[in-house]
Amino acid sequence: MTTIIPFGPQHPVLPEPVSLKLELDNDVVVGVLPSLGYVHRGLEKFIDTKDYNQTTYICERICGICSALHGITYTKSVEKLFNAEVPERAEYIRVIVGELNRVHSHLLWLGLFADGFGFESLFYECWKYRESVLDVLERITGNRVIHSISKVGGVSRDLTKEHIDMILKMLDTLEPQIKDIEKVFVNNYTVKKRTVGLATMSKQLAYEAGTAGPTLRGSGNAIDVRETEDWDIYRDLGFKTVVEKDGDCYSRTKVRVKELYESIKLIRNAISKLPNGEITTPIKGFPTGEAIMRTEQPRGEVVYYVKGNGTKNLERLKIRTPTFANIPSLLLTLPGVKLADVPIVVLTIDPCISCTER
Amino acid sequence: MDMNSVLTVVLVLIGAPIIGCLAAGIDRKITARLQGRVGPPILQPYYDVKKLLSKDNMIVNGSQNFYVVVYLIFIILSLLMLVFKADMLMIIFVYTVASLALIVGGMSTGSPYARAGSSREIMAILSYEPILILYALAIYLLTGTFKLSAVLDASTPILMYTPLIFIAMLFVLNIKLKKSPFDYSTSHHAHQELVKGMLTEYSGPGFATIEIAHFYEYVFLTGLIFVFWAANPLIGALIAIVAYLLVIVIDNITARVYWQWMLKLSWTFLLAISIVNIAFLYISGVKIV
Amino acid sequence: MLENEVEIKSSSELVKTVEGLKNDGYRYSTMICLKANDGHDLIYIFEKDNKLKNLRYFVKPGEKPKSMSGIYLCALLIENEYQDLFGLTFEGLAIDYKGHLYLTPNSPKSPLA
Amino acid sequence: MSLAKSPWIIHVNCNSCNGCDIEVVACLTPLYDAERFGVLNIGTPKQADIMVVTGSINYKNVNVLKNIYNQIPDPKVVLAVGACASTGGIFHNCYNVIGGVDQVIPVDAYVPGCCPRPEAILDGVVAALSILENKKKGNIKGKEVPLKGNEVPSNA
Amino acid sequence: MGMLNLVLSNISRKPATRLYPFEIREPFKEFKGRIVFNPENCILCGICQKKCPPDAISVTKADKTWELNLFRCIMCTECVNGCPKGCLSISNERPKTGAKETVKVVVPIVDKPKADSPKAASSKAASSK
Ligand code: SF4
Ligand code: SF4
Ligand code: SF4
Ligand code: SF4
Ligand code: SF4
Ligand code: SF4
Ligand code: SF4
Ligand code: SF4
Repeated sequence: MTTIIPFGPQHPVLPEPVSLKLELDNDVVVGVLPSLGYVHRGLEKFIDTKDYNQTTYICERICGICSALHGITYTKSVEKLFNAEVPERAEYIRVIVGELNRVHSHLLWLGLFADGFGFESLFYECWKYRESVLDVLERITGNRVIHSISKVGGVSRDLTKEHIDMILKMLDTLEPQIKDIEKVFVNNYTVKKRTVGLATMSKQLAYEAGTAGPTLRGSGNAIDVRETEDWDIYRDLGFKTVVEKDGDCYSRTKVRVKELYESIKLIRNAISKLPNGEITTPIKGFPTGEAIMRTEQPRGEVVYYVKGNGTKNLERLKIRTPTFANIPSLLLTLPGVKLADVPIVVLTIDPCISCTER
Repeated sequence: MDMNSVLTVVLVLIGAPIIGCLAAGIDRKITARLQGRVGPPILQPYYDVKKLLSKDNMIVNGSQNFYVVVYLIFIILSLLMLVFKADMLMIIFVYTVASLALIVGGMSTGSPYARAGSSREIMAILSYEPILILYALAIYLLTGTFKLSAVLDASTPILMYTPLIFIAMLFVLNIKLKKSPFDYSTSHHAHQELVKGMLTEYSGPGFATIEIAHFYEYVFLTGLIFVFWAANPLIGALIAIVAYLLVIVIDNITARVYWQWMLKLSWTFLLAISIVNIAFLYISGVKIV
Repeated sequence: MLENEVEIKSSSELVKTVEGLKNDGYRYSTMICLKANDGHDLIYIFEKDNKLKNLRYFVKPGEKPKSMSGIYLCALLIENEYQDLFGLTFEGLAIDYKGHLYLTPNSPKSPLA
Repeated sequence: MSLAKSPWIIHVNCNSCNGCDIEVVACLTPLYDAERFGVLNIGTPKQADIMVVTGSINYKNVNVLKNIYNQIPDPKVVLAVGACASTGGIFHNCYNVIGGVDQVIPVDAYVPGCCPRPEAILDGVVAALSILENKKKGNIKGKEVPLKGNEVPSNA
Repeated sequence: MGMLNLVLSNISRKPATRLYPFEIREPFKEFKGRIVFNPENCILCGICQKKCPPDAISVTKADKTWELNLFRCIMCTECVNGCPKGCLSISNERPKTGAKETVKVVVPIVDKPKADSPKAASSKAASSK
């Protein structure tokens, strides 16, 4: 006997409005049909009425969690259209804010994930540490969550000496705190009980299902856009891709925890190498041509396609977000798991429906 | 019924919810402090109940609140029987009826979450019931009767001879208080994959009744722990309080597990240690007086 | 023109090329749809070893392009999206939302077309 | 005073970009700890008093929103958090956006910002408390909103 | 047990909670709270209106008003950077929670003899109009 249970769109452990129609055989999922559209706004049409500068702000609001990286990717793609050379200092500031963004996003995810298996105090612990990152971001950019740091041609605010000291100090306190929560995620008996061996995807399957980010790297694929030539800065900073082999929820968690350390290292390196100089370069005229820009967001690779036609409005803007790439993998991993595990499995892809649907 | 018993009944009826309410409030406060935050006032559960009573009552069918009342009555009954040192087996039976009433109520609402939560609660009953029975059996072996009065009148605490059953009972306490790692059928403050589990469809006064019943239940469950050292009520109360605090701490350092895991745990480990304990009592033939 | 772009002329050639790419170990990244000369341009983006490969295919007005979801399952989401937004119809979709992936009957029809 | 001491909220994410959502969740976490006011994030509308809505309304989630609103027992208060929920914000002209929350259900208090600080959201919750009390005293009922059809066209 | 350590050290420390609204932390000086409009030099050119992504500003030349819908503003600060006369600035104070608020200001035109005093009206309205 199978029963259909609607999961979402409003569900307390899923902060995201996605609706899954789950077909259950006793306690086990046998079929799943995602239903989307609860946050579809129609942002790709924004470009018809607003110019390419204003579009930056809408791109940041594709999603509030990796907002800084959306803004950075968009502005970088438009700069590609202009063939513009952005001052190095601006690029470094983008990396610093982008990586701080990743730290806050991963801490946020770790917390929500803990909440997914009913571990409230761990959830609170993660979010408590996250606040120090937000405080720093607020002081750098003027806002806690939506940073508006990147603009076409550079960045909107500069880093002062005071800011740099504050970032370094924050990282020094944050690192041991991450070590503390890492111990729980990696060693706690009940946590392992819930995550080890759950929703395993083989290397091959994760690759072919087109997944992105920690979902992909958790299955042993060392693919990270930060290694590509689009972001040559990262190679100077000694970036190393984080990979875990097992492909289950546990290794996806470990990827994210290790990426926290990687990001902290990147921020420290970027600060030590931070060049002096301008933070913006003037951009004149209107964009023409086509460009594709990819960056690595907390949840995986985002692809921006922009096409300009010589007017102030872009002709086409298309965003392939990481969750969009990861959702099909749910169709493969959900059948066979228990109902109690559904939120956990859904959470391990770190779903952000608002960018999926735009 | 003499005057004294009437007085006791009245005292229990009034006192138990007050103690239970305070216990719930202290639980929330301690939980908050363990999580590094300030937390609600101690009287928060009282405010919650008062608010719920003043809200509109939304029901999906007429019988759901009937089951809640049955639940409340049987919880009170089992508590009274405990206070009046009645037959342990009867107490367990009445208590189980109370739990079943809540499950039937959850089932009757028809919401898929409530159904799934209710069936998980059945699993919970399946896993703790044998331990409770063995607990009663241990009392029988030690005193020659199921009557609690024998335990309470004895001068030696039964904990001396039932340490393993005591450990098993701590797990039962954890399961019944619906604390992590066993908070899968419903939970008090945390939310979970089943929304509010079997209590999803309750609102306003109906939900308030459940909360009040929970207050009685808190007292009843800690009472079961108290019995382990009833010889000296002070030590007994202390043990009950420590057990309660222990459960709160465990709640904060574990994730929620599956009911399958709980069932396995209780039918293997908990049952095994309880049976070892019983076997020891049976073979050694110790009696307490 | 994008880097590494190949122009595809016919629908059968497209299917063959995509199958070839899959055998070569390419990942399906995404597909982009643009309005062009009354019809639509589809740009298929594939990735291998962090390099992109783009296929451009022109969909004539009224033509029903073939779905790639048989080759790459993950193509189904983006193809359903374009059914919603551009009013295209893809043939052979693994799960077909029939133009209601995002939009409800009340919403505007094919808003980007 | 009983209502004001135990406001249970249900958080409804409509068209939000997640910015507001994570700030609403941040309110519950140790640094802001809304539970100091007795706030619990309850998962089911039937036990909630305050509906916290983030994001604007679109044609698909409008019925979810109305449905949840109808399920909350009286007295109830709706709190619109963020520019999107208040006026449609930056998305107010998008084709699939109907507008702010007040286009379809009555809203009692608005929280400005994009995204609003947790402090601003706490202000909103505190403001909602007295509104709850007043509604109880005046026996003001939320009106039943119809589920399907006549969505207000985007004009705000 | 890593978690046991964490929770026990939590209980032994002061809670991390900021006791808002009883203790209010000073907002950071960098915080973008709200847009402040100084009508003195405004020439009603409307650049701010054109630059504003969510159309929160409306400038009406005919009745010389400058209007900002605080509940639609997303604090992107495009208008601040765009204003040729430097009339707009960022304050680290945020708008009040509660009813929707629109700032409507009648602007004294500079090239004409100065109006007696800039009439600033902060009108609170239940709906944004
Ligand atoms: S993936 Fe999530 S956090 Fe990132 S931009 Fe999208 S919605 Fe925001
Ligand atoms: S995964 Fe998507 S929705 Fe989530 S933060 Fe990234 S871009 Fe936004
Ligand atoms: S965000 Fe801007 S372009 Fe998009 S609909 Fe709204 S006003 Fe229009
Ligand atoms: S108000 Fe701003 S942060 Fe909040 S949902 Fe809307 S765009 Fe996102
Ligand atoms: S200031 Fe510039 S944009 Fe404004 S009215 Fe004068 S010329 Fe036009
Ligand atoms: S920024 Fe300048 S060119 Fe662009 S819309 Fe505004 S006034 Fe026109
Ligand atoms: S800060 Fe941005 S959103 Fe606010 S009024 Fe200025 S331009 Fe508009
Ligand atoms: S505020 Fe500045 S930009 Fe706006 S109308 Fe006045 S002068 Fe022009």
